[in-house]
Amino acid sequence: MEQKPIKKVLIANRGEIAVRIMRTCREMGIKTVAIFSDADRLSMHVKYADEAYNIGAAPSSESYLNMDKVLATAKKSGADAIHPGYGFLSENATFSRRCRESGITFIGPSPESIETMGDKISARKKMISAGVPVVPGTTDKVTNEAEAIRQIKEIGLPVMIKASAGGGGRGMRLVHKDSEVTHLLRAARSEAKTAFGDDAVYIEKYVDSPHHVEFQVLSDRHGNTVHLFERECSVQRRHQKVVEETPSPLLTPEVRAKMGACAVAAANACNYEGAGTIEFIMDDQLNFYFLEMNTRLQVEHPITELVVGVDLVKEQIRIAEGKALTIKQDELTQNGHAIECRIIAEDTDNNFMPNPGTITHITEPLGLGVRCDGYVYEGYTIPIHYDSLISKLIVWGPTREEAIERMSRALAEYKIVGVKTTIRFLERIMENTDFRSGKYNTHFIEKNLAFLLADNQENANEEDIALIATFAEYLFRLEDSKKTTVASTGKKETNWKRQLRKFTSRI
Amino acid sequence: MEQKPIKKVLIANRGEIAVRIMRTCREMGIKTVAIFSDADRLSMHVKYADEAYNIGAAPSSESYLNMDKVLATAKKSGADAIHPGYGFLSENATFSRRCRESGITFIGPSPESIETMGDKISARKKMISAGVPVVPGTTDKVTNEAEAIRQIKEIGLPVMIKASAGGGGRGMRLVHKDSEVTHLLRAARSEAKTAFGDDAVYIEKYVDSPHHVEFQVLSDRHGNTVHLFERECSVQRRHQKVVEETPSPLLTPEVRAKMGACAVAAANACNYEGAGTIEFIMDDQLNFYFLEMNTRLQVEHPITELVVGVDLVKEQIRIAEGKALTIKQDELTQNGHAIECRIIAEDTDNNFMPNPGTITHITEPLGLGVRCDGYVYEGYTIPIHYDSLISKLIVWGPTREEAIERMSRALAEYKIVGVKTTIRFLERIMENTDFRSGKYNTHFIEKNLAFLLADNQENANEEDIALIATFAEYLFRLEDSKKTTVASTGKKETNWKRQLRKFTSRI
Amino acid sequence: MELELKLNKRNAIVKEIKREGNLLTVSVDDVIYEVDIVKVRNHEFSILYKGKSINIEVVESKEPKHFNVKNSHARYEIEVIDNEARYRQNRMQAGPTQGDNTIRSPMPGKVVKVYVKPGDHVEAGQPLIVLSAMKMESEFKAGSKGIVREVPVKEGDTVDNNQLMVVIDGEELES
Amino acid sequence: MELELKLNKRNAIVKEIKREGNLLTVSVDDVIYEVDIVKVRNHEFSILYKGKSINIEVVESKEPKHFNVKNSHARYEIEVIDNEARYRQNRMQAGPTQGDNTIRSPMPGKVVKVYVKPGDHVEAGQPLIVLSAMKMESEFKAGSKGIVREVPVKEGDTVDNNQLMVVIDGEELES
Repeated sequence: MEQKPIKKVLIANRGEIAVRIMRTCREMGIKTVAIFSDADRLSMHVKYADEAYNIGAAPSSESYLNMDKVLATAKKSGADAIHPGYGFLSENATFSRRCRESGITFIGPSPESIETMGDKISARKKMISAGVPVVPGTTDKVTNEAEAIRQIKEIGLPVMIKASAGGGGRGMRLVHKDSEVTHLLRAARSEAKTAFGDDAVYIEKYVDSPHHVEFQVLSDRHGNTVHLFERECSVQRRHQKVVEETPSPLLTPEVRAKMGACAVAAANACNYEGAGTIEFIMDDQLNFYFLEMNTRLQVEHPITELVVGVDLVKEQIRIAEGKALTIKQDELTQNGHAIECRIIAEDTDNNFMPNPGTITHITEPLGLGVRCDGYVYEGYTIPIHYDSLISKLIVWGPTREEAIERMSRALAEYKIVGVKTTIRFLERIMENTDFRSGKYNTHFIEKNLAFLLADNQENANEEDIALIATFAEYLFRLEDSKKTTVASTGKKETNWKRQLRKFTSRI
Repeated sequence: MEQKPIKKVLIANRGEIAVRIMRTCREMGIKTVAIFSDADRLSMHVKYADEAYNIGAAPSSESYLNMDKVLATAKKSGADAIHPGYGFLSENATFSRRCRESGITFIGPSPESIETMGDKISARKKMISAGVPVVPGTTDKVTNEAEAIRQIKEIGLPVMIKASAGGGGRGMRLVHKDSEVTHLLRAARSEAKTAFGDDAVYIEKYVDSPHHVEFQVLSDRHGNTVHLFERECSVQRRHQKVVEETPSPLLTPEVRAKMGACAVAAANACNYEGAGTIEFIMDDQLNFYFLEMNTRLQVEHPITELVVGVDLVKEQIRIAEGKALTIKQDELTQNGHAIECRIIAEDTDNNFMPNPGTITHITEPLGLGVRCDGYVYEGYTIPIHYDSLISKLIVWGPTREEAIERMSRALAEYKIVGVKTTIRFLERIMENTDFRSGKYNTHFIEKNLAFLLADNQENANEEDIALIATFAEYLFRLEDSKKTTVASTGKKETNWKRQLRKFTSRI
Repeated sequence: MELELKLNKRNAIVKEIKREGNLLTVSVDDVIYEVDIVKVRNHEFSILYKGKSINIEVVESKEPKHFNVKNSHARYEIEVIDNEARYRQNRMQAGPTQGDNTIRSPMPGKVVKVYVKPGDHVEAGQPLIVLSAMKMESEFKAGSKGIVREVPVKEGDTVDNNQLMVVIDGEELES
Repeated sequence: MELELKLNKRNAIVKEIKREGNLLTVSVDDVIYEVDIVKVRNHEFSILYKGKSINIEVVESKEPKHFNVKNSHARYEIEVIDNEARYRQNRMQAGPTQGDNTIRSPMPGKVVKVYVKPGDHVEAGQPLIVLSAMKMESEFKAGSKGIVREVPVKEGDTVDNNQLMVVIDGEELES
């Protein structure tokens, strides 16, 4: 089959993932092209790239999501490939197709694979025929009560009844007990009828205390697929992953092998090419069901890289060039343990409100076993338009316990001033007994919220020391203000000076 | 044998190694005590420690080398162990003995081991009896010509003749050819006689184009010793290591196994306990000879950690606690390739003059496979009193080639403003063909100096762009100065403002 | 110097006793502390107290003379109570504060929806405005019943941190 | 604005043609460039030129109006030639510079040895002073024959970067 070496890649993304992709390109001797919106002229990915082009206004729809502009920029710059990162156009079948039609290599799967796995119904049917377990439930909608009750019996309680036409929780009922079946089924159908004018329902097995476990796969166009083991992603808040780790503290070698085989089968079922992730939902008894496939690089891919020793972006590029995988399944092993914490600009004390703003100081953690994939720098203003992920802190350790200790150490070293972040919240997760014991599911944050939001107060002296520091701050500012008189002020005046002046003018 | 858990460690050191040791202590839940001189109140190790005590004036002799003060501080703080790092008191037998006498665990070898390996003659004799090859030569001094000629024949050319009482190069002759032997021997002896009043000489095999290859060992007090493979340290300038890598591009598996066995034998010969390094000199034919043993942690220990997957400081602490090694020789493997570059505050363009000063900006490289062990931060003033090592940049890659590409990428990301550093010089090493081919010895820097000091000029446009940036700098400053008039100045005025004022007052 | 500082419900008096280089002796209420204190950079203090090495971050918050103070495992909000603050406190105790009926942006963002205009009667809990930042939308509601006096922003506007978005007149007018 | 800049042996004229926000059009000698140029922070510029993303560090050196300029793979020393610099240049061409016989510290350090005192006659190459920094000693020698006029440092002193250590009178006195 044809091989087409990639010499210049346009990265159709921004933030940490754009920088992360460029790092690998630079190491491979591949030139990089950044695109940026009006809000991103000073973003790290613009400075990191070999070339950079403005492609429109701040809102994503006018820039990073604008296929015409992205493709035109690729042409203009002579890029022979586009890496979409995650988010934005990464799972857009049309974009993958348009790249192909323009003669530009899309570093990702074919439009057909994206379409198959992007539609939940078609993906579910594919998986069933490939022998991959899916959450037990009705394949088509159910329109009569007797049939519904029969299906519920077959699936087994607990089940979730969902309005076929539904959404937003209406027409949904969770059934735990036999005695509730008829009553709740009627309630659901009646609510569905009122809300959507249609009382057809779906019935699905309800997975109690669910775990989110996903498998990384790599497939080339020569028919080779390998899996690179699992990532445990059950630490979530509002369906957003917060902490990920590998290996999962839950899996046994037998279940791991079975899931890995399923992941490979899933990728093969849609003729997958590139790096992809099969997400599974798992109950406490380690029964697992296919949830969905992400046909792109994941945010949390670095933990796999550290434990398996493979640069996934490099593999993506090699696969897109048409090369065959050099990795063999039976040569892959999980070496040690890795954890990722997502550092997000949000105010955990104020309902996790996003907190964009200017970074006035940043100290990243360093040392043995610590990897930090970020993109903000001192003086950088995080725009309001995009994701609130500032960076990903990833650690490796020979054992899970050592990885947790290392993560605690690294989080303690991580200092960001200017915007509020999740750093302290993540420190509390590392201190939490449920997390440390490895016994947690997707309800973890909800269940432990009070603990996670609380401070770890040591003693009364500390309060006094905090008071003394504040006293000193006030004292030093006062002294400085007496020494300095600013006659007039210009644009160049530093923030510090301006604050000082505002401050002292109030004294 | 007795086990004594360590709960609080005094680190009798400063700079990057103090911080590196504290990181591991923190991960192990061990409290840390810093000591600092008057010049180091704001040094990173003081801020990083749980406790910190001033122990004297800036010169090392009055602080970091003052055993009385170090021991008194250990007592005062309740530390049960002292980690000496490298340099300072780390290879001081008296200090190891005084720790033992004070009931404080010295995290390092016994005074007896330090003494044995610290004296070159006794170390050489120990090695010979342990079957470890040493540089062939006379064991005792030679006082007559016939005997000298006999010895030279036995050792084989080339040899170095050295005045027994000598030093500073006087009474030294390098002999390459048979025809020179008598003539040069007489010259050396005559010069020795004149200079030192003694014409006795030593004769040693001269190792041409030597390589410096060292082996890491770990020994516990239960009689277990393992080696953790080699480090290639031939990139040196004036006997200072500049770049280290592992595995060595030179060794074959057979030679590696032989050297490893010798390293273990060397450690056992002196009843070693702790982490140590056996340094070998090696010629192009892979003949190797014991050079010396460093009875402490090495600066370049991180490359071993990345390739072998062991935290050497953690092992040191476990050994000092009296625990047995859990590492087995036959389970150890070299996984991938690691390189370390030493970032030093010196002016490579000006005869490598040291360059202390204030760090006005620092950006450390991040991402996959990059480790940075440093201690300076923005606003920190590097004191004039101590070592010029700012940080160590260590990368890991699956192959040597990938590690070199990653190092190039990481060095390009590394920005330090305020003091001159070796970063660009190191970038040039990574670009050098001798280095890239792995064919280099200790003459590497000397041989390639012109290349390493030169810039990599791309095209004429770039010169113009540099001119434009300077023009813009001038323009922006001029505009700012017109907007601002500083009536009086106080201490708090930033450097930037002060420079601006100085600058514009000259316009 | 002497300063009154408020930390949660505690009002503490911090008084300077002696100062020599980095060494500062102060009393906090009745307890005397001798600390070695250095300002490392704008926001960062290094303190040595009885040998312990403590790093403290002191950042002024949006509110004047309020400081967000952090050590390695705890956070404090500390307010400087000087004459101006006391005056403000007294005024606030005297009557309902005007601040209750002022909606300010808690973060930079974009105004995506404005539900009210000047002159509108609003009830407590009634949605007034929706702000979007970093792909998340937040709705702001009226704190109490009143009449909308001012809406100095419109849909599509970008607002800064702490920017005034809606003013509602309750019983008393702003002075 | 127009500026004369000296880069090695080249004296280039840089002239502003147009400026609109970040977009700056200049001529460098006869070549016209349109660049998108932003100052990221004190020392760092981000430039986009024909799509290429170029990061340039511009740091003023010890010498007034001399800049150390770096891109990702090359370094330049660039001097601004304005009237003052021209005047200085002319003076320097007129006679031997006083600077040749002045020893300044190239880095901060500690004076460990002073070999001369005011009034001493020295020969070219004669050691004058030894400075120690970071465990390395550097010896400074007389550039030419003369009489020591001033030694404003003594053994044990700590000196700053570029601090005057020895002044030697040659044929002419410092003006």
